[in-house]
Amino acid sequence: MKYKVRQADAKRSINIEGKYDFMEESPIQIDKATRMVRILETDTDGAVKTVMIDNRLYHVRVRRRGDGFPEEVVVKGVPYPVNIDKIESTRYRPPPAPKKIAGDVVASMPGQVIALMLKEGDKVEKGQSVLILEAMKMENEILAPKSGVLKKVASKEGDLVMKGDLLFEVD
Amino acid sequence: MKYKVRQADAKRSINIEGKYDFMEESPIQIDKATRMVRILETDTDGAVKTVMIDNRLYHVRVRRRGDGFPEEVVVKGVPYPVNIDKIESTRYRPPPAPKKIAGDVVASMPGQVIALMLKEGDKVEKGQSVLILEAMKMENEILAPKSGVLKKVASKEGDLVMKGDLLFEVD
Amino acid sequence: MFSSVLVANRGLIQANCVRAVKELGCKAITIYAPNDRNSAGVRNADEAYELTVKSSGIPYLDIDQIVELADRLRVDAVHPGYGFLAQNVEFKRRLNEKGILLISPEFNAIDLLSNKSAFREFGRGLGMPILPGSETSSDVEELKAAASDIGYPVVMKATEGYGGIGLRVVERESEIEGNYRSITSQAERFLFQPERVYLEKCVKNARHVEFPVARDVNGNRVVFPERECTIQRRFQKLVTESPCSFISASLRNKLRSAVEMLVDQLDLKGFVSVEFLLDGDQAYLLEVNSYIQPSHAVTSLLTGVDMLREQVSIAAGQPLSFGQKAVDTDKVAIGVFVSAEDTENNFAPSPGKIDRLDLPYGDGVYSLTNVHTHDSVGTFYDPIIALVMTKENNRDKAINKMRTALDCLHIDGIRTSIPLMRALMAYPPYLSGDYDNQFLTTEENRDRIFESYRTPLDSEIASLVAALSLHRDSSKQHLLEQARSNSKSRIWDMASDWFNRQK
Amino acid sequence: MFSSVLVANRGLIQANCVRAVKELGCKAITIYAPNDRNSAGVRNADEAYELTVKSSGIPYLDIDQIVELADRLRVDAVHPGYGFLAQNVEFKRRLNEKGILLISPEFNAIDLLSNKSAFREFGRGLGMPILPGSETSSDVEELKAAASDIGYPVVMKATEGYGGIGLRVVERESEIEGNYRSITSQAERFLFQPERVYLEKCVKNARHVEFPVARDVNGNRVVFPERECTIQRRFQKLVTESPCSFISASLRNKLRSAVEMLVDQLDLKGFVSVEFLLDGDQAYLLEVNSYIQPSHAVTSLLTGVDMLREQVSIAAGQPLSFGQKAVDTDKVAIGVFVSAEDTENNFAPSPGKIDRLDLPYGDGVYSLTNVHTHDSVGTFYDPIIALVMTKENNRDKAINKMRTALDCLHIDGIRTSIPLMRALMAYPPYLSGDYDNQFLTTEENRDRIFESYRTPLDSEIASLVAALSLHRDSSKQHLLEQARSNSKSRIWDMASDWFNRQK
Repeated sequence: MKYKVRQADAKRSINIEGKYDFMEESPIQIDKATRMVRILETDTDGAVKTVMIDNRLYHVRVRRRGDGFPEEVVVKGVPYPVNIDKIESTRYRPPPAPKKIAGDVVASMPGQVIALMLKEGDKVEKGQSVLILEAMKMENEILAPKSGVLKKVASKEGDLVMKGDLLFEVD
Repeated sequence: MKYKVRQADAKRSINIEGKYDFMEESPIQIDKATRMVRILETDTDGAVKTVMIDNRLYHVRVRRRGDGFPEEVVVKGVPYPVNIDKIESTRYRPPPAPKKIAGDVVASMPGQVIALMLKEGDKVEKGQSVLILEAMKMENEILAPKSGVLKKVASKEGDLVMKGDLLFEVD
Repeated sequence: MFSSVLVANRGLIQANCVRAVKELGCKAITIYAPNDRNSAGVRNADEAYELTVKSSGIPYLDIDQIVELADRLRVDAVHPGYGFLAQNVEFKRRLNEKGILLISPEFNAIDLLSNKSAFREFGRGLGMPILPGSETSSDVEELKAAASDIGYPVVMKATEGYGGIGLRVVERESEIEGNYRSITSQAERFLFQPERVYLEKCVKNARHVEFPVARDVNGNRVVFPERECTIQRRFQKLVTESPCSFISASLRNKLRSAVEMLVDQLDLKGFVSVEFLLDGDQAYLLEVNSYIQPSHAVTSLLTGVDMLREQVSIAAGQPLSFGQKAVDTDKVAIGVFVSAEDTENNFAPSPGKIDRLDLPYGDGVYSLTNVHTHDSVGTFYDPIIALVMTKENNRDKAINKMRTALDCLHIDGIRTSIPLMRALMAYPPYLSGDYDNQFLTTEENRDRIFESYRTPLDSEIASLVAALSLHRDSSKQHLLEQARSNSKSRIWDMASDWFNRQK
Repeated sequence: MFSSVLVANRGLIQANCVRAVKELGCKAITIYAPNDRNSAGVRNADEAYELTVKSSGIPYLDIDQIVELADRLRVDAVHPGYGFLAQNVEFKRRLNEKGILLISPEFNAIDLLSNKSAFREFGRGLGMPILPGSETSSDVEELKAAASDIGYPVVMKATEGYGGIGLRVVERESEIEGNYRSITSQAERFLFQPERVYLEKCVKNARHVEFPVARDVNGNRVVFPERECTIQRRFQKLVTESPCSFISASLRNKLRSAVEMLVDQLDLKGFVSVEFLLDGDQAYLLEVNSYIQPSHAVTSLLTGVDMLREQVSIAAGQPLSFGQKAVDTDKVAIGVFVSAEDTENNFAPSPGKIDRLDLPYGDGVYSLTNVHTHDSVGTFYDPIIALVMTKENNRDKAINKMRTALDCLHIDGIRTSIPLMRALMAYPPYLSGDYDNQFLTTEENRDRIFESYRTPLDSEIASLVAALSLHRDSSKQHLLEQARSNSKSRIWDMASDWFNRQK
C-alpha cells in the first residue's frame, strides 16, 4: 500500500507491503530510500510505540484525530504534525477526514465557564475573546474563529462543560 | 471474631465484628482500646493497603505466608513481623501453619548454582556453607540449617534453579 | 522549635514542606482532599487527615475546617505553602485566636502586602518607581476612564489576587466589563475580596526579576541572588534563572538597596520576595510576595540554603543560620517548570492519566515532582507537575545541561510543556538573551521555536511511523472483515490472537 | 572533542554516561540487551543498538559484537562505565586496532591495575604499606600453605576480579578448595583469567576510604576529597560519605601524598580512585580502580564537578577544567545505594515487578535511578537500583536529611534495602561513627538496627492490619460458602460485587 504523508518540511511517499507483524524485520520504501523496520511495541490503540528502524531504536508516540487517522507523531519528544492525504490500495479506503464546521466552537477540555464577554446577537471580530473557560486554576480565553454575529451561546456563567460540548456559534 | 497477634514487642488481642466493608468506618478493639478504622484500598490479594485509623491515613503492605496468613506488615516502610496464632470464631477455622521440614533446603530465589562446597555423604556443621547460588551478580552462600550428614545434593554446578526447588538435604 | 506543624497545602509544595518540617525534628501533619490521597506529601507526612469536601468550594481554602483541625490536633504552627491561604489575613487571624502561628510575616505586613493597590501607595511613599495605574475601584465606568488615562493595553488586577489569579490584559475599552465580571467571579472562588480591582499600565517586552529575602526576629537580613522569571504564560512563571544574566551590576546594586530598605521599613520577619518589572533599564516595583514561592527551589539549589527549613526555623524564633556571604555565588542555576498543558494548542490544560514518567537523570540534574506513573492529573488545581533544575559555572552551561535534562524527561499519556521547553533551551534568541515576557505568548513565536528544533531525519521517521500505524489499522480491518465473512472459527482465533498481541 | 561516543554498559551508569556525552555535544550511542530496551539510557541515547544474545554469556561482555558495532558506526571512543569490560585489557586492545579509544587510563597502566597481585608488588616497591598476603597461584595446596602463614581468616581474591566479583572470606582450611572452585567458575563468566587467585589477610573491623583522582594529558592532577565506603555487604558498598569524618587531618594528608605519588609514578591519565583499608590508624593500600566508580556521583554532588563529563573531556585530550581549589570543601555529602535485596533475609536477591516507585522529594535531596514504576528487576545483573544523596554543612545534618529522604522513598512490589538503610541512618552507633566493615554482615546487628527503629504505635497498627486482612479473607470465604450452598442468584451477585470492589 502506498501512503502520501504531508508534513511541514516535505511530502513523502511511503510504500508498505504485507501485514506487518511483530518481530519480523521488513523493508519500507520512503521516496527512493528503503528502510528496514521492525515493530517492537504498540500502544493499546494499535499505534506504533517502539520501533527499530535500520537497527536503531525509536520510542515514538502517535496521536490520532477523531476518526483514528494519525495527525501527529512525537519523535524524541518533539511533535511532528502529519497529514496522510492519499492512500493507494485496492483493499482499503479510509473514511474522509471530518469536515470542520467553521463558526462552531466546542470545549477542547473539561472546565467551568467563568465569564461571558459577549452575548447572543453581539457582533464579534475574528480572534476576539468570547468566553473564559477555567481549568487547572487557569483561565482559557475562547476566541471567535471568524468574524460575524454571535448566533448562539450554549452555556452560561458557572456552567461545567465537558470536552466536546458546544460553547458558542458564530455566523 | 477475636485474633491473637504475637509480635516482637507484645501480644495483642484484636476483636473485629462484621464483614468490614469499604467506605464505612467501624470500631476495632485492640486489647482495651477501641480504634475507628476505615479501609480505603486493598491489594489484589485483598490485603489492606490504605487504611484510615482514628482519622489518620496509613499506607501499609501486608506480606503473607504460603498459606495466605499475614506474616509481616510494613508500616511507614518499616517491616513488623506478625504471627496470628489463635482465632476465636464459630464460623471460620484457619488451616494449621505449614510445618517446616528441618534439613531440607530449597532455593529462596531463582539463580544458578555456581559452586558446591561439599558433596553427598560429607559431614556438615550447622551454619557451614554448602553451596553457592548466584543471582544479581551476587553469590549467596547457602548454609546448612543444622549439623549432620549431607544426605542429598539435588543440583550440580551450573544448574539453573527456580525459587522453591530443593537444593540439598541434611540428615 | 515547634513540636508539630500542619502543612496546609497540596502538590509540590506540600511534599517539600513535609520534608522540611520532618528534617527539623517536628511532627509533620498534613491535610488532603480525597483525590490527593496518594500524593507524595500525604504519604510522607507523620500524620495526614482527610478534608471533607463541601458541595462547592475548594477544600484547601476551607478556613473553618482547617482551623478546627489545627486546633483539635494542637499544632504549634501552620505552614501555608504558596497560593491558597498563604497570604490570607483572615486565616492568620483565626489561627491566632486559637494560639496557633501561621508561618508568614506579621499581621500588619501581610495586611499591606496582600493589598496590591495599597502597597503601590506605600512604595510610592518610599520614593520607589511604580507603574502608572489607578486606585482600587468597583465601578466599571471609573475603570474605563482610568484606562483611557493610562492608555491601552492595561493590566486589570484583583487588588487581593495572588499567584497569577485575577489578572487580565485588556487591549480595548469594550473588554473592560467582561474582564471585570470574570475577575470578580474568580475572586469569590479563590477567597479574595471581590469587586476590588485596579489597573496598571501593561508593559510588553519587559523582564521580570525578583529578590528573595530572609529576615529573622533580630532583624538580621540576607538578600539572595535575584531570580529572573521573564518567560511566562498567563502571568505564571515557566523558566527561572538565578542570578539574572542580563542586568548590569549597577542596576542590580540599585535594586538590592531598594529591597533592603523596603524589608527594613516594613520590619518583615520571615521569607519574602520583592518583584520588579524591567522596561529596558527602567525598573518598576511590582509587589512583595509574603510567602515562599515555587521558584524558591532554584535558589536553594544555587546557594545550598534549605530555604523551607530555614523559613520554619525563623518562624520558630531562631536566628538565621547563615550570613550574606554564604549566598553570594558565581554559579548560575536554572529551573524549568513543566506543566500539563498542550503547548501546541495555546497552553490548553491537558488533564489525564500518566502512563509513564521518567525523571531526567544524572549528575547535576535535580527534579521535583509530585506525580508518578499511573497518577491522574486533574483539572482542579495548578497544572505545574514538575520542576527540573540545573546548576553550572555559567548560564550557557546551565542551559546546555537543562537541554539534555529535558531530553531525558519523559511523561507519556498527557500533553505537557516539555517539547516547547526543550526547543526553547536550544532556540538562539533565548540563548542570546533576546527575549521578554511576551516570548511564549504568540503562536507564531512558539511555532518558530518548535520548528527550530525539528530535524529532517526525525520528520521522516514521523512520516514512516504515521503511515505504518495506519497500515496496521487497515490490515487489521481487512483481517477482521475476512473473519466476519467466514464461518470458520480458526480465523476468528487468528483475529483475537492478533488483537491480544497488540496489548 | 569526539563526534560520537559509544556507551557500552547498562543501568545507572549507562544513563548517566549518555547524559554526559550529550552535554558535551557528542552523539551518544549505546547498546542494550533486549530486556533492557525500555531503560532510561536506551531511551535517552541519540542512537541505541540491540545486542544479539548468545546462548551463553553476558551480552555486555561480548567483546566481538561490541567492537564490531563500534567499528561499523565509526565511533571515536567507547565509554565502558564500571564493571563489565571497564578494566579489560583485551577489549581496549581490540578497539585500539580499529582506531577507537577506550575511555580509561593507558595500556601499561590498566595492565598493571587490573592485576591486583602485580599491583601489590608495585605498591610495596614504592614503600607503601600492603596487607600481608600471597603471590598469585593456581595450586590449592600452595594456597592452603600460604593461608596458614598469613593466619585465618583470609580473603581469597581473583587476581583480575573487579567490582566485588571473585572475592571470598575464608575462615578455615577446609573452605579453601570449594572457594577456589567457585572463584574460577565465576571468573570464566565475568571474563577474567580463571585459576589466578591470591590471598590477603582479612582485617575485620576496618574502615574503607578511597581517593578519587583526575589527571589530564599534561599531568595536571586534582585529588578529590576522600570517600568513606565502610558500610558494605559482600564487598559491595552500600553507604558512601565524603569526606570521611573519622580520620585525622594528619592521616588524611599522609594518604593524599601517597595518592599523588602513586598516580604520578604510574603517569595515569583520566579518572581513577585509590583505595585504602584502615585498621585503626594503620592504613593499607588496597588497589586502584581505573574506571569511574558508582560512588562518583557523591563526589560530583559534593564538589559540583561533573566527573563523567570531565572524564570524557580529558580522554579527548582536553586539559582539566578546574583546579585543586575548586574541589576543596567544608561540606559533607552522603550517598545511600538502594538494592533489590531482602535485608531481613541475609540480603537475598529480590527480583520482581515494581508496583510503584516514588523518589524522595525536596530541596537538597538528589537521586539517581534507572528503574521506574512497572519495570521489572531481573536476576541477571547488579541489584543496585537507586542512589540517594544529600549534601549539608556537616555529617549530622547530611544524615538527618538522608533519614527523611529515605522516609520519602517508596518502592512497592519488591523487597529492597530501604528499611535497613532508613533504620541505619537513625542508629546511634552509626551516628557516632562506631562502625566498621562488618557492621551489616551479622544478622544480630541487623536485627538490633531494625529494632531500634520500630515504635509501639506502628507495631500496634501492624497487628491491627494483619488481623483485619485475615478477617477480610475469612469473611469473604464465609460469604462464598454461603453463596455456594444457596441457589439464589442474588447472593452470587453479592459475592461477585464483593470481589470486584476489592480490585
